[in-house]
Amino acid sequence: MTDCLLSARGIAKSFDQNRVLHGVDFDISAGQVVALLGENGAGKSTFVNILSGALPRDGGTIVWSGAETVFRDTRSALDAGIIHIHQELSLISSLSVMENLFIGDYMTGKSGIIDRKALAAKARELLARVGAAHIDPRVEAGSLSTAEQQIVEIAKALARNARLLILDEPTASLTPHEAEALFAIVRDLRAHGVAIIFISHRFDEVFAISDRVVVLRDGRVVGDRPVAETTRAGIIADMTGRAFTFDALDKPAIAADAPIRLKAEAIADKGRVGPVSFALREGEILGIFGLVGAGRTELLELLCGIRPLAAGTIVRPDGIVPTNSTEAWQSGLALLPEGRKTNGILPSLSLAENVAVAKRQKSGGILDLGVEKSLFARFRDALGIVSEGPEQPIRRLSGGNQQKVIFARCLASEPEILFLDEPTHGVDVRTKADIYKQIQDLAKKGMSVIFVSSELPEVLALASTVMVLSRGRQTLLAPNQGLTENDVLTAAFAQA
Amino acid sequence: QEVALSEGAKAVGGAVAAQGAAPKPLRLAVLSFQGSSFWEAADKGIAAAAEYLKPLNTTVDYIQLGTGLTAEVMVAGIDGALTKQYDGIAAVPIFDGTVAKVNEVVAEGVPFVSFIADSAEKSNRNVSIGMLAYDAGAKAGEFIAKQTGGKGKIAVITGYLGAAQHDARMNGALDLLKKSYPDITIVGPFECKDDDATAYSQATDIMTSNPDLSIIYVTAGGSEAAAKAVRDSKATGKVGVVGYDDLPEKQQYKDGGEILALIDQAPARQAFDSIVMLHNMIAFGATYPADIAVDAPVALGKGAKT
Amino acid sequence: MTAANVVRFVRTRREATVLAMLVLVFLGLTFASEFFLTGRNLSNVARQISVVGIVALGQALVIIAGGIDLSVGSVIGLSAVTGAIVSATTGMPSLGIAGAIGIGMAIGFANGVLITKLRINPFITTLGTLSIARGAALLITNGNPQRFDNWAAFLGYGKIGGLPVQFILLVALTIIVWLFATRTRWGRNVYAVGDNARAARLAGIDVARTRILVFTVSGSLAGLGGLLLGGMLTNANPNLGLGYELDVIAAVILGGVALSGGRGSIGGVVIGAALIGLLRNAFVLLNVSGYWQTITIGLVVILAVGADSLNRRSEED
Amino acid sequence: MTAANVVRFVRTRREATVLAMLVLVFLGLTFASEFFLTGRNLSNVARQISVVGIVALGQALVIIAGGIDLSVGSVIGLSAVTGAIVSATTGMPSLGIAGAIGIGMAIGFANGVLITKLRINPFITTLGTLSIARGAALLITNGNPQRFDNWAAFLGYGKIGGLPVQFILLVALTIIVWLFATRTRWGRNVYAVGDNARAARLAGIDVARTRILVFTVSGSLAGLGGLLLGGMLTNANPNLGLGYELDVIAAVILGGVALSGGRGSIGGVVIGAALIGLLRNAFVLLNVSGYWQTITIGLVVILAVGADSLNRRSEED
Ligand SMILES: Nc1ncnc2c1ncn2[C@@H]1O[C@H](COP(=O)(O)OP(=O)(O)OP(=O)(O)O)[C@@H](O)[C@H]1O
Ligand SMILES: Nc1ncnc2c1ncn2[C@@H]1O[C@H](COP(=O)(O)OP(=O)(O)OP(=O)(O)O)[C@@H](O)[C@H]1O
Ligand SMILES: [Mg+2]
Ligand SMILES: [Mg+2]
Repeated sequence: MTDCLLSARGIAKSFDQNRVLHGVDFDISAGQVVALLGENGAGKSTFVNILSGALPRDGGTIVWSGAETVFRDTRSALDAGIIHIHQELSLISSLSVMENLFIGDYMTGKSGIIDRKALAAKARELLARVGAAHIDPRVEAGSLSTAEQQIVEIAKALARNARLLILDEPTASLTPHEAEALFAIVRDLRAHGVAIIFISHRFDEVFAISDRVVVLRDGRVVGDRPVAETTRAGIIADMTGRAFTFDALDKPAIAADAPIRLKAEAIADKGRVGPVSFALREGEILGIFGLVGAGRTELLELLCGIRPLAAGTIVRPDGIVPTNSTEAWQSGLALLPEGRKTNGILPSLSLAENVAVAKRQKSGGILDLGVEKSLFARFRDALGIVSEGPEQPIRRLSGGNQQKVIFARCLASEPEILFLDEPTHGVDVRTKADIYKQIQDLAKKGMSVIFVSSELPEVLALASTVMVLSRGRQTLLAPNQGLTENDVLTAAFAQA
Repeated sequence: QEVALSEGAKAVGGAVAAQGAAPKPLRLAVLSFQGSSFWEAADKGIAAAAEYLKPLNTTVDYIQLGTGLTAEVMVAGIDGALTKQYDGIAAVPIFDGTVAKVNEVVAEGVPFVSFIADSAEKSNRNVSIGMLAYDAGAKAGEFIAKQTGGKGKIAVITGYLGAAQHDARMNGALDLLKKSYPDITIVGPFECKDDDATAYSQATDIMTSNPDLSIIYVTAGGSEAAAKAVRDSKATGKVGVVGYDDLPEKQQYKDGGEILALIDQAPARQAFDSIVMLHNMIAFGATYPADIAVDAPVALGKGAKT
Repeated sequence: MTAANVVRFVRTRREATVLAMLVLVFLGLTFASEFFLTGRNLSNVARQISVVGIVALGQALVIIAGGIDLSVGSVIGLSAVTGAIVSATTGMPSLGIAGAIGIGMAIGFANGVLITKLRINPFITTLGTLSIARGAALLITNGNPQRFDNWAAFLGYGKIGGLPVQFILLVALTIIVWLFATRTRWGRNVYAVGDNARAARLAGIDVARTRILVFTVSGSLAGLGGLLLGGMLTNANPNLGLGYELDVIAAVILGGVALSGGRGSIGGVVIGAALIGLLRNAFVLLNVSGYWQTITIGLVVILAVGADSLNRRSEED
Repeated sequence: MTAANVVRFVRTRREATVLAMLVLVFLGLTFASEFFLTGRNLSNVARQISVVGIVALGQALVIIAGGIDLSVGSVIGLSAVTGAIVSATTGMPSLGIAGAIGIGMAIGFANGVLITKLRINPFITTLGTLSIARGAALLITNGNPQRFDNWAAFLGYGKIGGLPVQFILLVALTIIVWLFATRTRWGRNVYAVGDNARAARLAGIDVARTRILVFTVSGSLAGLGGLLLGGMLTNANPNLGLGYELDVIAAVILGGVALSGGRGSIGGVVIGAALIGLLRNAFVLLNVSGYWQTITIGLVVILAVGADSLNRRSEED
């Protein structure tokens, strides 16, 4: 390929003894969107990190614009026009939005002095281009919502005159609506000749915007085809190494006389969420849908006692209503929080620790570390956690595998009610299926589940009851029988 | 027959002469601190003693304890000296916390001489040479009373509150003034932690808030800084500084009239004498009084009333 | 500013609580001591806060960048004696100034290199250089103070138009450092590095250089601080600046800089230094007993930062 | 252990580099001084490292939990005088022991409460209590050292079977704290809290209580340290422990505890304390000049931590 913008050959990478990439070959031309797919831990993030100079490579060559190049650091890659939006958002929260947009040089030119007016004007222009004119460029980036931050990241790429844009799971925390806005920008960039590498676990998106699909498995390229020649099943087979069908999930009906585990009566916090009312029965799976920012996380926090209740009552059969997270776990609740990196993992602790930590709060005395290790082993097998062993610090795992460990933490405490906030965030298809299956099995055994998701198909596939929040108000609560995507979306956009 | 004092010995003001060469080789340990010109002066005395005794079959090892003046450091140093089986030890056991250790030394039959500053609580040391801090304070008090005619206002800047030596000097003066000169008003004490810059600021502020001040009494480090403050406030002749240790850096303020008097400890001479005494005690069984009070010579500045 | 604006300012800016406290102490002193509001005393106070203030400016940059510099106190001592010795031996006071600031700069640079290249934690690195610099100052002087009374010392004790030169330097440096921190590329990078070093690196910021820069600035300003203190006393004592690091860090944190990095304003730092200086002045003017001075300083530090935290409790973890 | 295992250990455990250094210094001293390897000297060294070691155990927990406790030095002083005064006035040495440890515990608890409830940064809180505790120690004694020579003081200077009681306490406490840190729920929670407080809270850990606990332990152990130091000297001086916080923190970091929290081993801390103690002993045995002592300590601290960092450079940010 002579018209290649970037051509990588034989890229290899190991972390200590762990070989993560085994000679990856990859090409991309200007104006092309290439989807990079693979299971959790396949090496997608590692590979693109090497392309953008964020990680050094152990072997292989990269030809950029016709010349062999080594990007020693992100700076040189950025200067060449390679913009990488990382899997974990990377805005500097204490700097203003406009400073983030032009981070590093702040349009200072030679003088080195920042012209704040000019900076703000240019920032407004960029934000308008990505359809986010409502964001004030002078506010701190940390005060923006996740979705807004994601948009600022995209605007940042525009500011740099990207030639190659790498998007590592950009839609994982976006609702379909917001994702669509993002795709519009991506298409526009493609039309302007920008090459785009797109990593996602959502097939619809892949088919919607990419030209080519490259599949990684265990650090090797196992498929590289134009999107027209691929099928969903084919990609999944490439990714997992076997044919794989996504079983339709049967949703067990909840008996009307099943005991009530938790009842919320017009609960609300200080102004952002509520009133919300529902009753959760044994074995019920309540799926909560809503746009990002609808207040779903807050609702879970209210229910778990992490956020003070301003109005309404929560009733549980044993009468225990937790007022903090410790009491919540002790009283049989388990929470998988949103934001794996900031709220979920204990980064330098071992996998076994990360699993055992919550269960431990119920016990005391001298711990048996052997038991904790075998606890981890059990979930490693059940959830297919790819790791070097129970002693490995969790920060060394790929994002999806980290998510599985946190899921294991919840299950290990054997909760009565399981609260899951975006449980499949950044999780590959097979694992998703594993997690769905686990949830269903547990529900059949009588566990009740409340989960928040921004993926509508997921909500409809898994929930026995669906709740929709719109701007903190409950706009739908119905059994998941005959509900259509349209019904749910209508409720989500309702101006309650 | 006494061995004549060497030039070096005379230079540090040494007064005790050796009674001859030791019949068998002797090893003496000296423990002292570092970190200021005061200790530097003591070092000179130790070096002079080492040089003087070398031909007399006595080796003097100087164990430097560094800049952290604490009881634990001194105790650890003495422990080290015991471990190394010296025949005698001379040290500056300034803190009460050293008493038990010094008693242990003596109980083991190792002669112990203290110089410059002994602990306030008396230990069983064989000889203590030094100026009694409390008495020196009283002497300073007398001098202050004389300068002010027994009335007026004086301020006190001390080194570390809780440091025995500093407190003793402070109280020696204050007790006397309070008892015998009720017309004298006392301001402070202020703690400067031996920091010149702090002493300077405190002296400045004291003069600001006490226009009728006549003396600043500095019990430890910082007397030259206080003198500089007097000079900078153009209060020379009106406010005088009384402090300790006649060190070279203070000369200009003695000449300038800001420093009225410095009570000197002659650290070099004390160090020298104590080591030679130790030599005489061990080699020849010489005996000395348990307490040898070194007279505290007062070095007067130009502005002092005589 | 309307009243609402004032309330908003107090609630959102960390330095506001300390500013309020400063005003309170100021007013309190005005009533409590007739000598407080005299030109002479105010000029003294201005001088007394200058060195801590100047050194705190550099420390603030270091802390904003996510580090800490414990070596500043020792650098003050080493720079003072170096300045004195260099000007005495060469007979050129200007070289003395260069020497004092230069040695501070060198130590700051060394701190930065050790921290970024050898990846040693800033706390431990500067704890190490704290020891080394103090030892070196004592070693080259043998513990003896060095006479320092040429024109270079004028910076320390001189006055221009009634204002201490030290204070004029503090004001000028505050403006310069403030401009640097808010209006220059390097300055903004300091915040970025302190807030999220990884993200800063991924955004193409040279994290190592930024860190080396702030440590070098901190060392240089500590060097200047040593020069000023030595000059003020016309006598450079190797023990100068002993324990200053804690005062300086307290001033920085009182001024609203977050120890976790990424946040803080330069103006606040000077307010913090001023509060500490004013308290020290108050102790002498009001003849507060020595023991209570120590206790009061501790209480004020906790109170000021505590009041600020309570004020904005909703935030974070 | 095979050679490969040894290499692996050295490469993965932070404390290994310092242990290697300790062994080197030990061997070096054995050759350099005939007096080093005598029972008497080793017993002295054992005693000299005990107080720093014991206080460092508590400090290690605090730092692992993501905090820092600067007040320990002052707590040593306050506890020592409290112990002495209480046993003197009540005539009951056992009450003196309780008083010394109790006051340390109380200050530690106060630190914890201020930090968690008022959300004041640990650095600034304990900087405040550092001042307050020292002031209080001076105030209650009026600056005077207190005689302390009843049987309670035996803990400080006594020996059992040739071993200093202090050292026996150090060993016992090390084992207890190690068990606590590795084998109990609260101990493991300390690591989790220091690693990621938000995640720990969401996982059901009572973060505030965990933090209060570690500060209370640190205060109590500093209280015990004061008792031992006062007992050893049979004299409790209100200035005891001045500046110990830096030695203690250095020992903890030398021992491989990460200042950023979440990581570190208890055994390493004792190794760190032992290295510092051994160096001090070497200075006395080898007649090292006073100024070089200061420089050497600084160099060793940087070297030990630096060698360790170089050893494992690949990791992080
Ligand atoms: N810093 C690191 N240190 C050690 N191992 C690492 C590190 N980063 C990634 N790995 C390992 O490399 C492998 C590939 O990780 P990578 O993040 O590239 O996966 P991914 O394909 O992006 O997965 P996901 O879809 O979950 O994001 C994983 O097994 C992971 O454990
Ligand atoms: N600490 C906060 N201060 C101010 N506004 C906040 C804060 N936390 C959340 N919000 C706002 O409250 C709303 C709901 O928050 P949140 O984003 O947690 O909802 P959500 O439905 O859980 O969405 P997501 O899918 O992002 O989790 C949003 O508008 C958000 O910007
Ligand atoms: Mg990834
Ligand atoms: Mg949410």
